[in-house]
Amino acid sequence: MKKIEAVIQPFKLEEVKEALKAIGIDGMTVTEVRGHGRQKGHKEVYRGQEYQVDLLPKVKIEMVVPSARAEEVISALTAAAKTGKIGDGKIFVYDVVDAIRIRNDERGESAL
Amino acid sequence: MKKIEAVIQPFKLEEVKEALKAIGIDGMTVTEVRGHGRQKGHKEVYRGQEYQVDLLPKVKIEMVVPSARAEEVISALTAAAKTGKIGDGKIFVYDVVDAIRIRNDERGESAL
Amino acid sequence: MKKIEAVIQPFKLEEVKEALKAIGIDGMTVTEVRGHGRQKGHKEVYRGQEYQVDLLPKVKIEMVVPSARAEEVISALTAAAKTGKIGDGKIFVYDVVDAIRIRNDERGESAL
Amino acid sequence: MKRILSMLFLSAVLASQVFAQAPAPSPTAALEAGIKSAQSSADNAWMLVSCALVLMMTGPGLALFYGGLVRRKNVLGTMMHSFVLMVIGTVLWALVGYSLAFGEGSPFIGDLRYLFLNGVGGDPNATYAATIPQQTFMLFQMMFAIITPALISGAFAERMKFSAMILFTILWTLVVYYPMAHMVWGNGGLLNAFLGGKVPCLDFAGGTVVHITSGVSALVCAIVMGKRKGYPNEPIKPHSLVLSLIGACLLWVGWFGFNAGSALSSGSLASSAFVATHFAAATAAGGWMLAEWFQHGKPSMLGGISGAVAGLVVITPAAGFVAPMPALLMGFIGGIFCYFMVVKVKAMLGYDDSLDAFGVHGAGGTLGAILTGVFATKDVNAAFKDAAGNALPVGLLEGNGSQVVNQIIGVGLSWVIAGVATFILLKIVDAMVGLRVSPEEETAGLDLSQHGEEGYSLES
Amino acid sequence: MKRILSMLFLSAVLASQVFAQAPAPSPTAALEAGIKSAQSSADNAWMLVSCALVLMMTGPGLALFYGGLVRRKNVLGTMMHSFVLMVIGTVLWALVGYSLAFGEGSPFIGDLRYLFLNGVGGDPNATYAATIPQQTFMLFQMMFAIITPALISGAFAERMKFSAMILFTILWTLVVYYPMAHMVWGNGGLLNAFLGGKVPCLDFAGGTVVHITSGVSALVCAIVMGKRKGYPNEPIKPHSLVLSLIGACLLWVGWFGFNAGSALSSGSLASSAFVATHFAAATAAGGWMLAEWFQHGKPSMLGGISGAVAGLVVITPAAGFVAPMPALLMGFIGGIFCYFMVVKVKAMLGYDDSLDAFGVHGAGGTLGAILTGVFATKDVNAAFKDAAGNALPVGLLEGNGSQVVNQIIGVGLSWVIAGVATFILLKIVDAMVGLRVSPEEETAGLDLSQHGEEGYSLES
Amino acid sequence: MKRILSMLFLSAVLASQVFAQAPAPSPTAALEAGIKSAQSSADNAWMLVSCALVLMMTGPGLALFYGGLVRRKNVLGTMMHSFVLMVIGTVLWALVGYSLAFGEGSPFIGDLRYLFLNGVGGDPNATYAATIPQQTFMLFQMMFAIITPALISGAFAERMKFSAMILFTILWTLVVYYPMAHMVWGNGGLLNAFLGGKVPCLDFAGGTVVHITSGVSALVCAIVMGKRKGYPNEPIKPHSLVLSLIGACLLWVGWFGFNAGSALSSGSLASSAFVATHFAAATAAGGWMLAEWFQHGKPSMLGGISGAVAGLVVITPAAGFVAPMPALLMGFIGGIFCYFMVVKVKAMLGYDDSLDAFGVHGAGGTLGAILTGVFATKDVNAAFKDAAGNALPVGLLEGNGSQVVNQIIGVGLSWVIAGVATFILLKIVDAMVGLRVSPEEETAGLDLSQHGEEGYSLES
Ligand SMILES: Nc1ncnc2c1ncn2[C@@H]1O[C@H](COP(=O)(O)OP(=O)(O)O)[C@@H](O)[C@H]1O
Ligand SMILES: Nc1ncnc2c1ncn2[C@@H]1O[C@H](COP(=O)(O)OP(=O)(O)O)[C@@H](O)[C@H]1O
Ligand SMILES: Nc1ncnc2c1ncn2[C@@H]1O[C@H](COP(=O)(O)OP(=O)(O)O)[C@@H](O)[C@H]1O
Repeated sequence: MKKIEAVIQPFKLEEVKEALKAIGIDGMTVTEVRGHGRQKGHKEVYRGQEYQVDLLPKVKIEMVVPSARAEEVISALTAAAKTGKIGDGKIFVYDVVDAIRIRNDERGESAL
Repeated sequence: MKKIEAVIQPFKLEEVKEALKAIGIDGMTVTEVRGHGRQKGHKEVYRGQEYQVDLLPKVKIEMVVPSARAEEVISALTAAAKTGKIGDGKIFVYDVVDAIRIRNDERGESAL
Repeated sequence: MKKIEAVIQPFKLEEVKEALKAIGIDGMTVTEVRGHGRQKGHKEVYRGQEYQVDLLPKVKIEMVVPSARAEEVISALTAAAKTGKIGDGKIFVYDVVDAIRIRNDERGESAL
Repeated sequence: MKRILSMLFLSAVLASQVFAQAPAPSPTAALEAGIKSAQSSADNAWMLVSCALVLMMTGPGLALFYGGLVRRKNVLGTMMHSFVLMVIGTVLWALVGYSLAFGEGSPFIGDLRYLFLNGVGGDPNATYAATIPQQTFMLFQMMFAIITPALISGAFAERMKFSAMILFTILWTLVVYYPMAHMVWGNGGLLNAFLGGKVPCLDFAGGTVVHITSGVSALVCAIVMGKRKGYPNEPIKPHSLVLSLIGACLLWVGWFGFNAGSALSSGSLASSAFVATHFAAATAAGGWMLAEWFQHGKPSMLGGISGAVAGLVVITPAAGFVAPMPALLMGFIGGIFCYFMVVKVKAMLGYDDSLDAFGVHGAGGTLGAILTGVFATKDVNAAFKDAAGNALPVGLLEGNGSQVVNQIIGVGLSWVIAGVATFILLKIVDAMVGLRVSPEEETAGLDLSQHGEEGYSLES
Repeated sequence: MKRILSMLFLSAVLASQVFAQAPAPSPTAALEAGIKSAQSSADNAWMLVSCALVLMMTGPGLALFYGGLVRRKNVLGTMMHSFVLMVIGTVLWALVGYSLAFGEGSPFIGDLRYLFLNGVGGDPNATYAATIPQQTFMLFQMMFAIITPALISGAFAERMKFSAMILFTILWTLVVYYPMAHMVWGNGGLLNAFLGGKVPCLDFAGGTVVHITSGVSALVCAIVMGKRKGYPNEPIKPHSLVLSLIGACLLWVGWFGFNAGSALSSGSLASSAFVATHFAAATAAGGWMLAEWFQHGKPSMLGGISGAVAGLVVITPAAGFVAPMPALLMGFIGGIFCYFMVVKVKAMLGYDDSLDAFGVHGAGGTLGAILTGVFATKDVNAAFKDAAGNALPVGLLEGNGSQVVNQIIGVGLSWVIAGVATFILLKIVDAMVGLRVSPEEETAGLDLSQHGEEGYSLES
Repeated sequence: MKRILSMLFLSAVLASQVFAQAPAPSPTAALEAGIKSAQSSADNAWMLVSCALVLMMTGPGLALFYGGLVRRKNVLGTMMHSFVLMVIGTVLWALVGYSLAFGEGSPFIGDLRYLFLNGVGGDPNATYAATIPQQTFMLFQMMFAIITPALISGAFAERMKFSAMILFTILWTLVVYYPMAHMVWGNGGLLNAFLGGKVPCLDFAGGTVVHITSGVSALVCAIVMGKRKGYPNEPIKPHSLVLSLIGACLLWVGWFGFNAGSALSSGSLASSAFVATHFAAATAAGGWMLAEWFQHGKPSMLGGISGAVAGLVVITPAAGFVAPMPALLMGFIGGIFCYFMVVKVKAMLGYDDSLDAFGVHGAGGTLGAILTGVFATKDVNAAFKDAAGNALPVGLLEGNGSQVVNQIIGVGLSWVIAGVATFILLKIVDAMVGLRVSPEEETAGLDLSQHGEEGYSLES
């Protein structure tokens, strides 16, 4: 099994979710994160005091999928999340040793 | 070392924490996440506009433990988090290459 | 590629960010988390009802870096995040199978 | 309305010309009319403001105070309890409530002369308030009928079905509030100290009618409905003390309308009640915080605002009868007493009064009603007079011990009526629609399960 | 000012002594002066409070009500729309607005006699309010001129450029509000029912002037500006119904100043308007929630507060003309009608009126203006008199069908003026600075893009 | 109280009958009594409202304004500073404060005649306010004594020990506020322009007494206590500008009670002060936002509300002395001046006045006090009269240059007293309990370290 971890633009979450459902992936966990990278942040001013905000709101999506489906997921995800502009985000892939469904102790891919 | 990553029902957090303390695991990191899976969400209506909310509040618990203790942790965790209903959540296991305790640069299992 | 995952004290975030920029690491994802470990929490009292709060606010920083640079990042990170007091936090290192830049489908280290 | 005014003005002008020629008596009458109008407008100005202030106590005041004390998932459900009473309490009052409370009638309940506010217009009802339009008096009293049942909601917060809450509230208002209001304030009411009650019980602004009834009913609700899931093992923390602070401050400010407005005029009695109200709130907040400081080493914001509300409750029945210094003292005692009730007694007895509606309103109201009989003084309010019209002693400290007895009778009666009626009504409602939400709904929270919406959506 | 007072006091004393000796007529005059002063102080007390209450409706009231309904990233930008009007509306009013609205002049617009508030001082302007300083009257009317354009902002929330909003607001106030205010309330205004208007249209507190103008303009804004990015596909949820509840409650409380204050005195007419206002708000909130209950099985907090505002809108033109029971009914009808407009009609027509400024203010204002012609009664307000000074029937139910016609004419005129003018002004502003923020700015939110700040920074 | 009223009514009736027969003089006296009562009720209505409004400025107004500007972890600790003063300020005032401020006595401090409010009852104190109960006057002035020290807290927010804050506040109130209040407003006070002060300094509602004293003390606090950890390198952002906006709007609305209430009556002077207050707030908000717009290309919500408060501060001493147009101007100047002080000067000098209590209140109060001497006019307030009772010129523009000198003397004296006393008091308190929390506590936040609670618990 592989874990697909994608950091995307918040306003792309809906589209990505749809795209994943479309290919039958509906197990996912979403986290509000802040990201820093090439995309430059913005300036905020409070009573004359300027703050350069370089951590921008992003959304992290984690899916554990059978290794066989990884590429398919990645391309669906990339397609849906892409705007072509800096800040689109990244996808990282990790190996997963095991998965357990708490409800019924199922293990491995059948637990996904 | 292994990383045990569990996504559970928020209202189970207390019980799970107790269960883990009971077996001597007290290093953990908790994150508020939203999850999507088999469990169907709920409907919200604002001035007649209906929204199907399919990302539900979950809590993610991450623990890095010595490989030897992984199974023990998993079963304690599963036992405490289980309600038997859809939505109980998942546990994922990953390999950890190394661990460092920032305070004193200790490394490896002794850093946990 | 390696993923460096650090859980640090929130008030150290700025310093750590600077330290990482200093060595040319500017791709990172930050998450607000709560942590439990050796550091003992605090007591809160509401109308006489006492709560022992043992999950303390922490910040998690994730960076995927070329394996070659892992050590360098770790030491910079450790140096910046260290106060020497319990609660400084941990760093965990994981293997990364692949990385994709959504914007242009670049893969591997060049995507970081 | 502009024409009306200009005409009023014209007639005034004409009048004044008339006077010039007219014979002696005539002008006097005209002048008296003018004075009466000015006096009425002055008192009405303050009373309309008081009406607005007391409504502000319920919404947003109480809604925020209670809403901040519950968990995030129940904030709307809790605020809704206050808000929906601004609807229900108003409609009931307009249709039958005012009449049942303030119509003549038996010592226990009013008659139906004011059904649908029939005959309640711009002229004063001299029995109750000789200088303001009866509509203003009706409005002011309505605001009390709205907030009282809302206070109870603190006891069953985070677990009661919305439909059950509405049903219970309607019945409670009819069966408990209207009769109590009539007994204490209605013409010929059993406990009315000014309009021929058998047992003259002093209650300036609602220690018995408002706080004891709601507080005691709250206790019964807490016991009958049982504890919230996870209480007291799992942490159930206020989700926003900031909201509660806003609410508490608005309650404090609004209470000036509640108590000083109960003078039903803007003369010096209103000022005196205003002073007593503010002083008690301040010392009670201080008392509660000091108690915490001694017990836990830290005074808290929650303690401060809880104390302030407790002090306002304690002074409510006494506001128009006591001098400033006794008010300071009553507040201080009240703050410490309610702290003790909420923090120690509740823990001992182990019932789950979610937001301490009993510990603050029931306990504080009882204490206040009794202390009123102790500290009331004729220097502030010559409540009782002898045949010759000389002011008689009012409170215990002035030598009128019997007053304390009368106060205790009033308190006892309120306890019994509120307690018994609430128990029966809860059983009825439970039989009809069920009191509690399902465990799943309770876990999900009232906002989603009862109203299909969320209090906050902070995701960016 | 203390000297002034003590002198006033002295003179009073002296006067009284004088009276002792002086001949008959003299004292009378002095007494009348005293009565006039007391009456004026009484009415002024209520009117100053009303001014404060109506300002409170805009800030924080409306700012919170609207601010809570938008997404987190637009909360400041949305509140700013209300706040900046407390600046713009004030300055415009002081310089030219009061004069254009209330100066004598044509049936359509006032003249410049009060330019820079020239001659607007402590003496009453008997034409409009004979018992209060003209400055108070000016203040009170100014608060209306502030909130009206702020109401429109609900329609273009989350997407309008701040510079464009300011420009549009200034022009709209000059071109739509001042003329409408003059026509309905100004001396000699075309629709003024009391000061020689050709078409006597009854509008007690602004059904046409405030709500129809803002509501209809809102509709035009929504259509001209187009939908928000992602609407209606992506979820666009209120980020904090808690803020909206606070705002709605403050609107409710403030509305007592708005409507009862429109009596321009604190007599029984103010009380009557207060009753009508509160009753309609309550039943409208109830009506909206019941509609939801039937349709979705759950009444919501958002529904309750939306209904309350709708009821307040509907009763605004009628507040000083209708009896309590009709007010209850008007509110109920209004709550259900606006629910239908917001939930069904908007969905059908598919325009994006972000916060339903049209569905509530446009629709509710229109309904209220017409129903005023139906339920107005001489028992509450003898608006029309015959030569002999006998009150004539006012509303349809009293047999004066023509009034409904007049109301409809007033409504129609308001619709046309607001609709046409708004459309033209938007085109002008668009040409000058552009109406909408860029897609990137819209995605980032107005707070960052227009004001360079964030509403909340909750990271610990 | 109901009996009282009905009796009052009865007597009125009887009286009127009497008049019918009685000889000339008798009725006149009775009528004058009636007029006096009506006038008093009218003024008292407005003053009671003003008392409520000014308390609302502190809680929730200032608590929210300041609370929103700090970091999440300090929100309760910051709001507590305002809240606890509603306790401390009240108790001190009741025991000794009113007497020290308004008792006769030396030019510098009052005597103890009103100790424990002895003799402060329903009758007016003609020296200060001839038409309202002295209790009302006492209440109104108390609200000022509560908010003034609360304003200082903006300077030491996020780092002061709670115990130290309480100790300092008590001492400061005794040593700085009561004397200053006596000097400017007390009978025989050194600077009292109306009651025999040597240096007649005009301060209508507290430019010197309230704003300069608190603002200058704030500066000293900021310097003595040192910077917050991480300031100015780490970002220290307001955690909720939404709360600050609510607070600022409530301050704005409450300020009508503060300034217009300082007329101590509801006549035309109150209206005039109301106008000046609102106008200055509006143009100052506009001025500050424009300054931002020029400097950063974006006007901000924080700028708008900061400007509004600055304008309210600037107009405070002038409210009852200046005409509307000068008020517009004063506000605009004030908004830009305070922007400059907060944004430029503070940065230059580098002290850490956390919430700019000095930049707004100290700077604004100083500017306002001086401009009062420039724009004050006899047309609004005939402050000075010659023997023949003819109004003399008041401000510089009317040709009374000496007034500016007097204003400057008053300003200077306030600066010195506040500055010196605050420095000494801080040293004393530091020696007794220590001023600052530990670095660990500062990192954890005041909410947890000082009060053992959290502002928000938003985890679902
Ligand atoms: N090396 C990295 N490790 C972890 N997260 C990263 C890394 N690089 C980028 N990110 C995440 O991806 C987001 C987008 O990256 P950025 O460089 O700004 O745009 P792009 O991916 O288009 O080059 C960042 O905000 C950050 O959250
Ligand atoms: N394949 C997956 N990858 C990541 N997270 C998942 C995956 N499947 C489920 N989850 C997480 O587990 C939660 C519970 O899963 P769900 O299917 O709803 O119930 P159950 O685990 O009982 O079948 C989801 O809300 C989601 O957060
Ligand atoms: N085994 C672990 N797995 C995951 N997170 C951990 C683990 N141990 C510690 N942490 C995280 O690191 C934080 C600091 O750890 P703690 O033991 O309190 O201090 P120290 O690292 O100085 O010993 C914890 O709050 C928790 O978030």
